[in-house]
Amino acid sequence: MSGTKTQQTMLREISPRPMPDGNPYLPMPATVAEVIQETGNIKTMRVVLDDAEAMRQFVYEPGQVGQLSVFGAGESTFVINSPPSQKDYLQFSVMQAGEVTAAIHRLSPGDKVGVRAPLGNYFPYADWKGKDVFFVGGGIGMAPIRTIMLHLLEHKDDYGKVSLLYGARSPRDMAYSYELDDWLRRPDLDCTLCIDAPFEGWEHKVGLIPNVLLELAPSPANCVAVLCGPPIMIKFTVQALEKLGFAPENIVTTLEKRMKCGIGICGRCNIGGRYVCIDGPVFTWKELQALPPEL
Amino acid sequence: MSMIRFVTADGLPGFLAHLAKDGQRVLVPVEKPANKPSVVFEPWQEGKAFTLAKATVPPKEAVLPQCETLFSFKKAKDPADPARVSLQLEEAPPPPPTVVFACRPCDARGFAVLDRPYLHGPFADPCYKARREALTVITLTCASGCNTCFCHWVGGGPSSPEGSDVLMTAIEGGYVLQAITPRGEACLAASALPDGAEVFPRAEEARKAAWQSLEPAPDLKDAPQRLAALFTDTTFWQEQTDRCLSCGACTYFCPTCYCFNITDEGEGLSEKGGRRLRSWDNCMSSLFTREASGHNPRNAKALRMRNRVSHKFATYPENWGSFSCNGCGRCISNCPVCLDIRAIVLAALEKGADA
Amino acid sequence: MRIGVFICHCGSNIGGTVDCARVAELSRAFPDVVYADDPMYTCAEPGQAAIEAAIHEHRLDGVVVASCTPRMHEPTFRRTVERAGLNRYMFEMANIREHVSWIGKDKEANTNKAAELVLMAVEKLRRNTPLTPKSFDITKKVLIIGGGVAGIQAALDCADGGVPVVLVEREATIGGKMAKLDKTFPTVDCSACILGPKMVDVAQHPNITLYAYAEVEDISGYVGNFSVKIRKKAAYVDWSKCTGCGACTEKCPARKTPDAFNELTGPTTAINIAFPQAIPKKAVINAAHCRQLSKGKCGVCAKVCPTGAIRYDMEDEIVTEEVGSIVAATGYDLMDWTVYSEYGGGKYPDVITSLQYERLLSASGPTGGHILRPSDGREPKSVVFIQCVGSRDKSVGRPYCSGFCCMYTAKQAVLTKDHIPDSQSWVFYMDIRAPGKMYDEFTRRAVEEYGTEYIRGRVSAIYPDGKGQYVVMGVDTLLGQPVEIKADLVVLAVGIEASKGASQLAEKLRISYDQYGFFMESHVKLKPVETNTAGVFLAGVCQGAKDIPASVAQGSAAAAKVLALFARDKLESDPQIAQVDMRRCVNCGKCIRCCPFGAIKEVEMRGEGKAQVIETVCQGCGLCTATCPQGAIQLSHATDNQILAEVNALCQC
Amino acid sequence: MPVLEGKELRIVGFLCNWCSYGGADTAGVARAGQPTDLRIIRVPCSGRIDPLFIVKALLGGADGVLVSGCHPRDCHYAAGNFYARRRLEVLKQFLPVLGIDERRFEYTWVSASEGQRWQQVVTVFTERIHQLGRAPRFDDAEPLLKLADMALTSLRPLGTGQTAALDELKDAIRAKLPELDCVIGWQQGYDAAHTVPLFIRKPEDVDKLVWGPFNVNNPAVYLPSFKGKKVGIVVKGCDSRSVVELLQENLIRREDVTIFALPCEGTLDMARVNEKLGRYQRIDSVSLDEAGATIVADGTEHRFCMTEYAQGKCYGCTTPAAVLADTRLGTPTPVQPGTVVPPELALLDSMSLEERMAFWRGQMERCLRCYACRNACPMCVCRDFCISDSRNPHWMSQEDSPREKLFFQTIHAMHLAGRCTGCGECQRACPVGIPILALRQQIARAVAQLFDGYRPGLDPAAVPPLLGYEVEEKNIHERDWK
Repeated sequence: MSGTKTQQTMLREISPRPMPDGNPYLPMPATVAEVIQETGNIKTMRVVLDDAEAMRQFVYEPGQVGQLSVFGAGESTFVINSPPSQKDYLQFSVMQAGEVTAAIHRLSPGDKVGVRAPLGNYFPYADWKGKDVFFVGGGIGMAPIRTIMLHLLEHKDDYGKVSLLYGARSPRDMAYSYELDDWLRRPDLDCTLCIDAPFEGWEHKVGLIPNVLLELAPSPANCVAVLCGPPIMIKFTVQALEKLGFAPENIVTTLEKRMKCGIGICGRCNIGGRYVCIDGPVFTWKELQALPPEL
Repeated sequence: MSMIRFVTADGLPGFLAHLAKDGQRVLVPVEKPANKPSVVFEPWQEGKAFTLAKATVPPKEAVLPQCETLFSFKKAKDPADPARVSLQLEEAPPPPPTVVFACRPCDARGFAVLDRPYLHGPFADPCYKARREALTVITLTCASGCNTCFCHWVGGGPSSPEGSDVLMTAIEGGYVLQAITPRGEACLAASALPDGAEVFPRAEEARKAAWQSLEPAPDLKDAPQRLAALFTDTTFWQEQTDRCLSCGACTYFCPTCYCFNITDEGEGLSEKGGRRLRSWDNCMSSLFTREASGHNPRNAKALRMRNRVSHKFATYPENWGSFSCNGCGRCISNCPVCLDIRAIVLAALEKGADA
Repeated sequence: MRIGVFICHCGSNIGGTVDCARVAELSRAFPDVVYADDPMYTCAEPGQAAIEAAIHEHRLDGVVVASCTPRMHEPTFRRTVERAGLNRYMFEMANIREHVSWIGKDKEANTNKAAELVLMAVEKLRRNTPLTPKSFDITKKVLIIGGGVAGIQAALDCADGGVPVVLVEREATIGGKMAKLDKTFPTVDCSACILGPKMVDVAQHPNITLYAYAEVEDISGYVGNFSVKIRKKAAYVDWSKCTGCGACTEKCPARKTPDAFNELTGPTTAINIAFPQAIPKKAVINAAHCRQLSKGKCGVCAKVCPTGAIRYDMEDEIVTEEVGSIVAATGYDLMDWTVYSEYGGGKYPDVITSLQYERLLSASGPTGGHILRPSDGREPKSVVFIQCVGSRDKSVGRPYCSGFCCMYTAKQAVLTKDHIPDSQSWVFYMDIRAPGKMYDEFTRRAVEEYGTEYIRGRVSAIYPDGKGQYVVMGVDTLLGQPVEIKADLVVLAVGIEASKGASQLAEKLRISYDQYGFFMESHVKLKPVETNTAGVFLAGVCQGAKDIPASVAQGSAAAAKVLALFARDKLESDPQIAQVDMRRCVNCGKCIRCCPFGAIKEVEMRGEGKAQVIETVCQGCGLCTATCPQGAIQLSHATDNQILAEVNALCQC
Repeated sequence: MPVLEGKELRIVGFLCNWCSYGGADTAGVARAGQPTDLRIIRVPCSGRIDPLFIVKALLGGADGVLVSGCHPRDCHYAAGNFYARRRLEVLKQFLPVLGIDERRFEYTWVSASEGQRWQQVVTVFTERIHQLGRAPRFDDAEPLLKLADMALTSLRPLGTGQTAALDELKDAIRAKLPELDCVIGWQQGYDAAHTVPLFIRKPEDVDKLVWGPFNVNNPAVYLPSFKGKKVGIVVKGCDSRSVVELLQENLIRREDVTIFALPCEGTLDMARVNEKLGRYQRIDSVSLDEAGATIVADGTEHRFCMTEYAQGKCYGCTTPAAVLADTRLGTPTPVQPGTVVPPELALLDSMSLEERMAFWRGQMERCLRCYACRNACPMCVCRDFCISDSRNPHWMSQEDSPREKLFFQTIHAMHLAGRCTGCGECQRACPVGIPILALRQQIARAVAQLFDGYRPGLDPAAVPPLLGYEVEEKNIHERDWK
């Protein structure tokens, strides 16, 4: 087994991958343009790259992530949840959990940040052409769904029926609340909202996402289910989808792991031999079934 | 035949002085006096005592320092409008050309293990690359094995050339230096050392003797599959890690462990600026994978050991076609509880054979 | 963050020795500072308005004011930033007046120092988080510990204010020291006549629950919600049946029982009612001297009691009361004067304390109000009063003045002359302290109208002359001459000390006490009634020497504090308290062990023990934060990271 | 910000809000002139001051640190300053072992009314710091490496435990095993000259149990991880002190732990044993006699006399028998009265302050921050939540500077104050042989001196000195500010 020759790597090739100056650790300086308080502990940051040219040239695919730096506090990984057609800014929705996210929450418009993006793979939407797509977003998991959903709706002609089931603990925990009316009204989207427990004035569904999903009972025929949310929601929603007859290869989800380098080296986001930062974050349920059970 | 040179034992300081000229950093093994003496690589200077003993700490730091600045950041405020802050990022200066002198074949193979993810993955690591490209490795072949090392189990050996630019073998009266790579040739060519082709057979004899002194090695080719099969056997991993203390001795003394952490220090407003640091990290620590939410996919030491052993003997080979353990044995000899990775791999093989 | 910095000139107070404009200029370079100015008077209305305007204009989310001490204006500026919509805890101060401009003359050094203090404040503020006080219900009931005149006054005022009162008195009757006094200065009116009605009011007030012959066993909880365990000591008499008729005391054969109420000036019976006006007027058996209880044979009282109230098998009983506030009014005791061997060390029967003398003067005392020498029952013709016995005397560890002895000594001299017109009194004094209303006039009367001889000097020795009199030797320091007086009776104005058990009670109350056991007020001048434990107030001598009017005044003051506290339906807790990061806590219990307030408890969380701060009990001292090895418990607004940031602002070599 | 060159030195003050900060205010109101060097950090109570803030400042370039709180008994929080007094005094006695002049740190009590006293304190302290001059910087020290003298006389005869009742012990364990989840002991390691912890779960595991001078590991380190389970543990005397300490801190429950003890006759200093054995391929034989061990490796015989090769801690050991045990077999050898200054501590004692700083500068260079010291320590109970690698609180960076590494050792030592039983596992575990035990030993010595000879790990019911206080401290005295 010895020998200096590297064997053909099994790591998946990712494109596009523009990196400033070739140093993947060096963030692009950027400025916070807008801060939106989504919920009690979620803020959305709209960030503009300082280099106007870089901003114009910046391309990414829905589902790809970025490392957002607060210099002095560190960086953390978030999905770019604006659709790729949005050229004015990059949008990240950040739930406060640790030190870096706390620092991000302290940012105001005008503050300097850094962005390393795009990183990771993306939703294989090319494979979905001509199919129905059923999105399921739970809590902050709505962020990646938002980008791919908006992207698909921009190219609606290529796809069949597009549906969204968006659930949160309560109406107060629902991010993008200002967009929901639009989503509910859109003729090209079948949008269902749900919350875990009854809430005064709530006119939509009440119940846990997997249960509401079973109630909606989307047909698995020629349909791809895309779900993002906390691990426990993923677990039960996948069970529900399987019950509805969705095949593992037609269930697509995103994984979150603690990440540092974002480029497949630092060694903490692996599941077996796969690295979520470069092989993910998007996986089909079939791919995940082939990996060691270490979520 | 490759370039061969000979140096007498007395001639080594002169050779080091030659290497160190033009500001090249020459890392040599130096013994640190203590009740438990240790050998670490330090820059050589004229007159500095060095040893040819196997180092306690591998020379990994030559390419992957314990802590390095990935880049520094400076913020400047506009005196007219203090709300306006400009940001400047500065990459680390290029590393000095470096020679690692008298590391062992296992150490040198460590560089080869690091090269794969750092240079040949989807992203090349620029900091590593710069250091690696400026590195010359002069390796002292081993005359024998030791109680904790097992290089020949994992594809190496006492005179394995992998990762080395020059192989150096002790013979009576001095050392035979054999260039392995063009960089090694250039290094030897530039030296004033006499040709050693004549004594090279004696070096070959010594190497052969060293090989012959080793105990027979078990066959580890089934290790990747066996370990993968044991992934869900938590009892197995618990039993193997009962005595583990979850410290980082095994990983920090390993020439092939390469995980790291990235943290920021400083605000960037002072003269010193702020720095984004890359520092060694330890997969045996619970913190390594603990998420901000508190969720931790490897919240038990058994799971962390499973990841470490699997990485070395299953998943790294799956990605790169070679074990990432070089059998240097430092994880065993430096472990406060002598946890023995050999025993874990053998137990996995045995358990798999039973099944 | 967007921080605004205001460097106050304070007229020339700061501006005179600090270049404020320069400090503002330097501040603009500090992290997150987006605005800096140097107003002339920041605390004045225009100054505050400027802060509010800047918050709006520059979208500030934190403010640093560098001016005087935060102990002065921190609350002011917190209100200012709150008016502008910020959380009041997003504010820090740098003290550049008391700590800089007023103590240093070097303008360059001062300016540099001021800038560094601002930097430290900025670094701390950057790590502040908005805090919101929590509100909680209160139990509108007050515990008053001690039934002396201060406690009585506090109890009556609270009760009249509509607050239920629990009054706990250690002795069998309320009244305290004042009940033992014959007359009071400077009016020489009868003590019992003015106190008695108040005591009756206590007994009859529907809002007052009196626990006499009881002690506070344990206190837990916090302001608004204290839980108090009270030990009702066994009286061996069922008070619900006892009518106070006194039949038992008449028949009790144990007639040599020491009489504590009479300061041991005469004997009493083992079953006893302290004095005729006692409240409650109930009998108590002194177990040590009761023949039935100590020897098992007698039982006379049980036989004679018309209501069958005697209960030899009675045991102490613990009752629990829930209260929202506590007033400590535990008074004082006399120090042990027998350490003065020059005064006989207690060997001479006719060398007595002033309180004993009060009992001799009192009509309800053992002599029926006639002054008779304890040794032979003779009327004394020459009486020597010695002041400052155990006051202002470092040699016995009593450096403080007991406050009221000068006055009662004058009163006793006056009364002596009233009782025995042909008597002569002498008073040895150090200084006459008579600062109260009509006080100095009163002492003058003692001298001028009653012929009391005042001798400035200390007594060096007292010894019996063998002929029934005592030789009192001293020095008149004004004349510089030795003095020798033959006295029939010597009365010592013995200094006071905190009442027995005061320090133990302080620990139960979690309040501070000084080295003499007197309870510490929150501020010597401005918070003389409050303690550092919220909801606990002080009244009377337990806080320090004071006379009856002052004790009554403080009793009323404490009541006012209680009523003010209870005027609200809910209390807000200070949010600057410790918080546990449950993820980091390993339940080692070190914080629980050292918390001075018992504010941390162990709770179970997902099967693991964890520490939890009781928000309303935590006082925010931060001892737990300094104790927790893993930094799991952090004091809001003085977190490790905040203090480290301040240290790092200074020490980054 | 940098200090005013030539004018000022860097002096940091920590003042409690209620008394001393007010005292400083009072001084200001009275226009009581003071030197300008001091920068005051306001804290609620002197009890809030973690001594590590002071070390952080001193290692970070402070030339002096002054702490002031309410006078004893006057604490706004009733007792905060009583705790502070003990902790700060321990720190004061600890600083010199790092090479820091203890005069650079002072603590005192000033009330809100004592403006004059405050002026006096600041003036005197600032003068003192100016006399001492700029503090030597740790980073500037020239590394110095020195060896401790290991020629020591033991307080008791050292041996190899040849007569120990191992078989009876095994019987006892077998008998008790059905009630226990596991019993922790020792077994042979990768060769006969090394033992490792053994976890007995099945009766056949009992046969693996060994006893003798190779049993260096302290098995108590594993006990907290078994919390809630019934577990047995075989202990040496020193190990039992760790068990007692864990009991005292409520980290294990007495009813959950079954302690098996044999009298210990000493253990080998494996660092020196391995050093003498050198590089070898195989152990041919290990034979033990009463006086020591004979090891034949690759055909070469090596002799290790216990009197010469015991662990440093064994020479001064006074607890060869377990302090607490459920099953106790055999009689320990009697211990002579006396004390042995541990070798590394003795070495530091013999050095000047400058040399000590240089010594640590030299030693810490090779630290890799593997934290074997911490994880091998049975009293390091924070486990996965050590402040050395947290950002909140952010005590340490990930930098690999010797200063940062020494600061970690200071954290460890301070956190062990009044808790360290001196088992020496920290130093034994260190792969690069840094003599870090000396720091813990200095703390232990200070604690013993200050608190009536208190030694941790002897009494499960004792109140650890730093979690208690006396209103009048017998051995801590207020300093004079004249």
